[in-house]
Amino acid sequence: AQDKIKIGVSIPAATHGFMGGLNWHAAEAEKRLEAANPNIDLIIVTADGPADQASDLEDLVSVHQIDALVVLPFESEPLTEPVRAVKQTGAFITVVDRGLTDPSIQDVYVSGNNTEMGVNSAEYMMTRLGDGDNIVILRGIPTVLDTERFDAFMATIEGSGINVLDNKFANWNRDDGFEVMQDFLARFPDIDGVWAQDDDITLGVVEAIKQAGRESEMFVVGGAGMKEIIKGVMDGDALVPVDVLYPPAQIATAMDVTVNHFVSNGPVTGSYILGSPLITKENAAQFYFPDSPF
Amino acid sequence: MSVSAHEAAKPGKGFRLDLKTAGPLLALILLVVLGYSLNPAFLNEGNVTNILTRSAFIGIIAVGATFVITAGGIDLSVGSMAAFIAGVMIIIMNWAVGAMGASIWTVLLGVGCSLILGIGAGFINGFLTTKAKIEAFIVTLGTMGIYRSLVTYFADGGTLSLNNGAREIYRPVYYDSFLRIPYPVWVFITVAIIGWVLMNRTAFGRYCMAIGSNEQVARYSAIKVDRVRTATYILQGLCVSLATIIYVPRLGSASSATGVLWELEAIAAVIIGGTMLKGGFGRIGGTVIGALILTSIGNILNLTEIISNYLNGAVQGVIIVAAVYLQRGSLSARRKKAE
Amino acid sequence: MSVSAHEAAKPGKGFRLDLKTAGPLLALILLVVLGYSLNPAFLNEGNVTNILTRSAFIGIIAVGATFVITAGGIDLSVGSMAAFIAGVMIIIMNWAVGAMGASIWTVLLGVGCSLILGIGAGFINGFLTTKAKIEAFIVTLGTMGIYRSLVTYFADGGTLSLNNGAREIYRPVYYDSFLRIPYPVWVFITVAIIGWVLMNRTAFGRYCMAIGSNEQVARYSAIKVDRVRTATYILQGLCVSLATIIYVPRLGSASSATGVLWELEAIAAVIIGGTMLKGGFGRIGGTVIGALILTSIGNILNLTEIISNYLNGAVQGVIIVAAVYLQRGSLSARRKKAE
Amino acid sequence: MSERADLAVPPILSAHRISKSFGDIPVLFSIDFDIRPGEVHAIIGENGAGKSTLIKILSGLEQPTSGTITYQDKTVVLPPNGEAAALGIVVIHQELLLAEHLTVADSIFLGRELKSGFFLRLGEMRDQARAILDTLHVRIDPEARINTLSVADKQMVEIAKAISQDAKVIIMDEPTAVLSVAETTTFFEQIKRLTAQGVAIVFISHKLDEIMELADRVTVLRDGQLIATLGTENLTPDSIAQMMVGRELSNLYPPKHEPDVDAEIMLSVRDLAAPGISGISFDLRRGEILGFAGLIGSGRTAVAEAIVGLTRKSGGSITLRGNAVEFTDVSQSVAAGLAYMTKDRKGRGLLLNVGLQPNLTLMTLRKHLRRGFLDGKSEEQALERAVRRFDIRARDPSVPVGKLSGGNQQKLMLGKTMESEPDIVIMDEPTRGIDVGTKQQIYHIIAALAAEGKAIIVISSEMQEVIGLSHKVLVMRNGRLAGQLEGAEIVEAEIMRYAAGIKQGGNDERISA
Ligand SMILES: Nc1ncnc2c1ncn2[C@@H]1O[C@H](COP(=O)(O)OP(=O)(O)OP(=O)(O)O)[C@@H](O)[C@H]1O
Ligand SMILES: Nc1ncnc2c1ncn2[C@@H]1O[C@H](COP(=O)(O)OP(=O)(O)OP(=O)(O)O)[C@@H](O)[C@H]1O
Ligand SMILES: [Mg+2]
Ligand SMILES: [Mg+2]
Repeated sequence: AQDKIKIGVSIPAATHGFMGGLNWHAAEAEKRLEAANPNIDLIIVTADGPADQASDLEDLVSVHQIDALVVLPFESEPLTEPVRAVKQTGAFITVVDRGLTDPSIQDVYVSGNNTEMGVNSAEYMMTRLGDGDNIVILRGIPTVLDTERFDAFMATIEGSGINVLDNKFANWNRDDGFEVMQDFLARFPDIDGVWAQDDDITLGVVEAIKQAGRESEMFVVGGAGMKEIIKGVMDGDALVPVDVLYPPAQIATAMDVTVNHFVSNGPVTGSYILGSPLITKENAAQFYFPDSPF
Repeated sequence: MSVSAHEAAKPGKGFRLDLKTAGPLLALILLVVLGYSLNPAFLNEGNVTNILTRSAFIGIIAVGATFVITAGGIDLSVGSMAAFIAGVMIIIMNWAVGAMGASIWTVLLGVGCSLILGIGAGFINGFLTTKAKIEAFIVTLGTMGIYRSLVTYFADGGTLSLNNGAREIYRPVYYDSFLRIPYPVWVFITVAIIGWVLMNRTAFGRYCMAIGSNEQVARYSAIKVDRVRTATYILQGLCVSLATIIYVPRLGSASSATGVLWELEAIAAVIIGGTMLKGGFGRIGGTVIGALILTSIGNILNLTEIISNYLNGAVQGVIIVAAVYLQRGSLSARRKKAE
Repeated sequence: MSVSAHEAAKPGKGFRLDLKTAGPLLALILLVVLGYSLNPAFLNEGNVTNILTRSAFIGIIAVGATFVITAGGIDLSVGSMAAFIAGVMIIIMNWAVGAMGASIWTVLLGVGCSLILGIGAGFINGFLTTKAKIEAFIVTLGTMGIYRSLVTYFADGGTLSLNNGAREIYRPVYYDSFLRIPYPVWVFITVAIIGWVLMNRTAFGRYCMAIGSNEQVARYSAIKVDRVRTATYILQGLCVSLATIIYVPRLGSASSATGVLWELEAIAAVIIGGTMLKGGFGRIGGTVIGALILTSIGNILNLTEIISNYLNGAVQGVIIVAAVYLQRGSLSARRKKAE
Repeated sequence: MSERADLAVPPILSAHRISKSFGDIPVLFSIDFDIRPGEVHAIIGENGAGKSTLIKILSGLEQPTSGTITYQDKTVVLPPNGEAAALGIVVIHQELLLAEHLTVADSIFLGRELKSGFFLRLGEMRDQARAILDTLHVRIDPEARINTLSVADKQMVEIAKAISQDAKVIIMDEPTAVLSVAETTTFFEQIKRLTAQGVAIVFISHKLDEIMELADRVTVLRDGQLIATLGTENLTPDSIAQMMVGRELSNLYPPKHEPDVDAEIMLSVRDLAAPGISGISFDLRRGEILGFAGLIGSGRTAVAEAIVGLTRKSGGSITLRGNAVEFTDVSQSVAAGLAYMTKDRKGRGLLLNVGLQPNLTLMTLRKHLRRGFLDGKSEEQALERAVRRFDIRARDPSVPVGKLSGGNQQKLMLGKTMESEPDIVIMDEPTRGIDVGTKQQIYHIIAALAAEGKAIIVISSEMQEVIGLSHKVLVMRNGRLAGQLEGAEIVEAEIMRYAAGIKQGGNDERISA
């Protein structure tokens, strides 16, 4: 076992839908890659917060003596130094999704793009709505990536005349999405669109709208690419006509690339931006993974 | 010596006791006034129904928690227990649909399993606390982690979703009403009434208070302390199960995010309602009001824009502390006047 | 009449007490054996150092919590208090760097502010509990929400990061060692020793136990109950502040995710260590071991791949319950034998 | 008492026209009281007369509603919360006031720890504690935790705490209520040593012989009124009792009706062994009152607790009316008609924070169920009955039991035990802290119960009580039966001999020293 190449994978724990999907893809990729490459050992560790993740990185180095690290940082800034410390042991570093403050640490960057996600969502809104139309926004948990999405969205609709009635946190959680939307519906008689930013929230929002019987008044734009939502988009659901991809499978891409660094001859560096394309009825089929839990 | 020196009961005594229960009510009323003044939509029938329905979850669980806390225990596992029960219910119902198609029996099977799981989970907590003599805090911290993990594991990190056919049949349990009051609220009302009767009109309630107030005295008074204590945890499990039964038809899913922090909310509802964390003293009525207060705070924050979103938690904290201060304060002021 | 029929002090008394402190230690030793058997790297110097350094945060906070709990209180706000103090420290240090450049003084200013904030936050908790007579659970639930919100607000929903210049100066506080033992571990050792002395060798410790055991007795013994109780919260605040001072150089940032659930871990460490949640009886030594146990569990889970990541929480829960059962169990077995 | 304090000495502490009300309920009416250095001044009165309230006022724990207090020739407002101890006024509380988790030494020095700088001088406190306990002839480990001590030992710790302080006035509220003769004797030696040093002692007791032995003056309270303050030389126990109760008290103990020799054996214990006791065998017949005597810690309580299933017995057998029984829970023994009344009313007997009614019916709630629900009316009736039968006096019946006078708490506990209508009752210190008048009533109740055909065990440290009530007396020593006395043998000297180990003998057991 000593001569195996060890690759540490450090990701946040599966506390909500998107991270759950990410965890699933990581576990699937581990199985697949370890089966295909007997000399590779992937070690997945999950963290409940930035400090916890920093501890995980220490353990990967001190206990497992990893040769490479795939990391999806909980937060960019606090994890920059701990990842740098791993780098200093000579490990190959692949950063996923949330970039470090010092990009020179990473050998490879695989990313969704929070800003693009906000922009694409806003641009779709602008195709459907115009001056004087009202929307409400349900945000995630107050963290960096939520703020990035939100700021990009707001910057994009700036000047379009679309009126943002209010935004509230729904914690990337169906129940909170349901309750916040109920309250928005009680509060605002005229809502034309909802940006729910995340598919878990979207599911709660949809139930609240159905409960109020106001399906025909508005539409909802979510995000991530949950299979139920994509199925709906494929089937032409009017209430949730599109989705914006934020693929949990990006972790698998990152693991693939990192393993490639060890098994292929060619150099592996640079950035792999997966982007956040708009999923519509037309292209939905290519994003549909019925076996994924997400 | 035959004359007994009894004097007449103090006047105003009953009144004072009433005030003690009235404390949380007062806080709730002030909150309602605040809500209405911030946004008159607060008192729309729809919004009021929403608040009531939402408080049903926490409220039902908190009724159970009132017994546990009154008997001197604590249960931190309720939130993850709810997630776990919801998850298993969904798995079983989905399996049943696969095996024999969706019907009312599928739902009844799910409900039955939920009740068994709730009672079982409560029993485990009770058993570990009373027989293995491990502190309730540790036991339920442990089971909290275990249930949360299990549901994550069953859901493969994702979400367990109820089969659509079963969902259609089950859906009305959450969304439909009787006499314009949604079913969850009926369940809440029923649980609260039964809880109140249990606490105040049966030997069991009296035993809970006795055990929470002095376990030794209870033991010397021929009370089966371990059995009563275990029963409080089972009751808690049953309440969690009931809450889950009305929760699942709402979104038809369960995940690792289901029921997070419900334990804290439930305990907070209990204590806002005037029950003492140290045990010995339980108020079901107060608990119900406590649950309404907590839900209303969240609702009010969603109905107004004047507060930065980031500060929601702070406002919540301030209101909770203020609400409790208010009832204690108004109380001691009255008491002083009475003396 | 001069003969008194008292029996001699029961033999084995002192021994039994020793065992009581030995309980958590036994659990820790078993955990170490488990860790080593899963992966011999567990006992590498580097890994041991990591565990010790990590337990410093929770350990230092838990030492403070031991006093609060011993005196019959509870503090749920420590985690968000840590996040808040870290946030404000960073803001102030960044401002200081802007105003007068990065120097050792910047860091000292931050440290000073941290201490003041910790003491102040502790005082607020203490004041609200003792003077406003609001239950500690509610007060600290409230301040928990408030601090967490404030740090989110200050960070505008993102992360507050320490200026790089200041960070370079401050960094060694976490990363450097003295006699091969990292500074945070030294701080932890110092806090633990001071805590132990305070608890066992000063009147203050006695007062905490007396208050937690029977407030009226304490009052009738001319102990200033409110003052002592407030002091325990201040001590807790101070401990949080110390933990924050060694935390900030680790990641150089603070956000709404900082210190989440530390309160639960701290209380768990205290109770695993043998202190009673109801108060009256505190063991600093046990608390230190409790913190080490908790940190080791997390580390052990990273040592092996045999358990699905989804089940981490379950394994954690099982180990905590088992560890506590073990110490209680081994204890009562011995006791039986002694009789 | 040989030397009487000099009456010419001015009082060190005096109260003038003290009145006290709790809420609108008056408890004391214009009381005058004083105490001189070197004097023992006894306060006597029925339960609830206001004795404890008066001494709380004298020690600053309560403030008077009106009236003044003069201490060392100055009119003072005594500081609250036991801070008066620093001024030299120390109290031994009627209700044991000790923190259960502290050690004996910690408790003795609580609030006035010996320190050098910040640090406690633990060794010194321990040694001093041991020395004080030694002067009281009690062997309690200074490092033992309070919750491991028996009630009597706790009382001795309270006493040790009080006499170890550099006090000018020591106020003792029923310090001997749970002590047996031996402890009382050594305790009185200490009181005499203290008075010789000029310490003023205020002494409350319901044991009139103690008053006669110890006191220089006696103040009598009745229903919160001052009846008289008299020198002891002018008094007899009978006259004191008469002043207290307001009527003539004759024959404290009812006549004994020996049970038939062939009366049914209700309870039979053979070779019982449990923590702290072994080799206990005895029979209890229908209509019999069996006394258990012995020194503190001799194991009488342990026997009772093992019989009713509060502690696991490790050997022996218990037979109830011919049926072997094995109780693991009090509910089982209560259901079988066997009830035990604890001597620890505060820690094990009563819920102090609730009212009379829930306490009274706690053990027998099943009797008050109607269709499964509690029947408040039936509970009220039970309370009314118990109040009448045991003369429980609560000026405010809704007051938490913890605020009742000590004696009335005891009566309530008696009522609670009898609520279960047991065939066999074990009463542990049944008249602890009860005034003579009520004591007489209770003795008559016990005798009447026996005459009715109940079987009764009385565990008591009050020798006279055991002698006056019992048909048969078992004396315990070191966890074993030391001797058995019947009929005319039941005299104080004989009991003492067994209890102290001077004379030995048991049923079939020989005591190994
Ligand atoms: N804090 C209080 N609140 C209300 N009533 C009280 C309080 N303390 C005492 N009482 C009442 O005052 C009366 C006198 O009580 P006190 O304890 O002084 O009696 P006592 O003479 O010491 O009786 P005993 O011999 O039984 O100890 C009782 O009726 C008691 O219920
Ligand atoms: N060796 C022991 N181990 C454990 N518990 C004990 C032991 N000895 C006594 N006890 C418990 O201590 C308490 C005091 O009991 P004990 O029988 O020694 O007192 P007692 O003789 O009744 O004294 P008193 O004269 O005060 O009534 C009881 O609860 C008893 O069960
Ligand atoms: Mg692997
Ligand atoms: Mg009294």
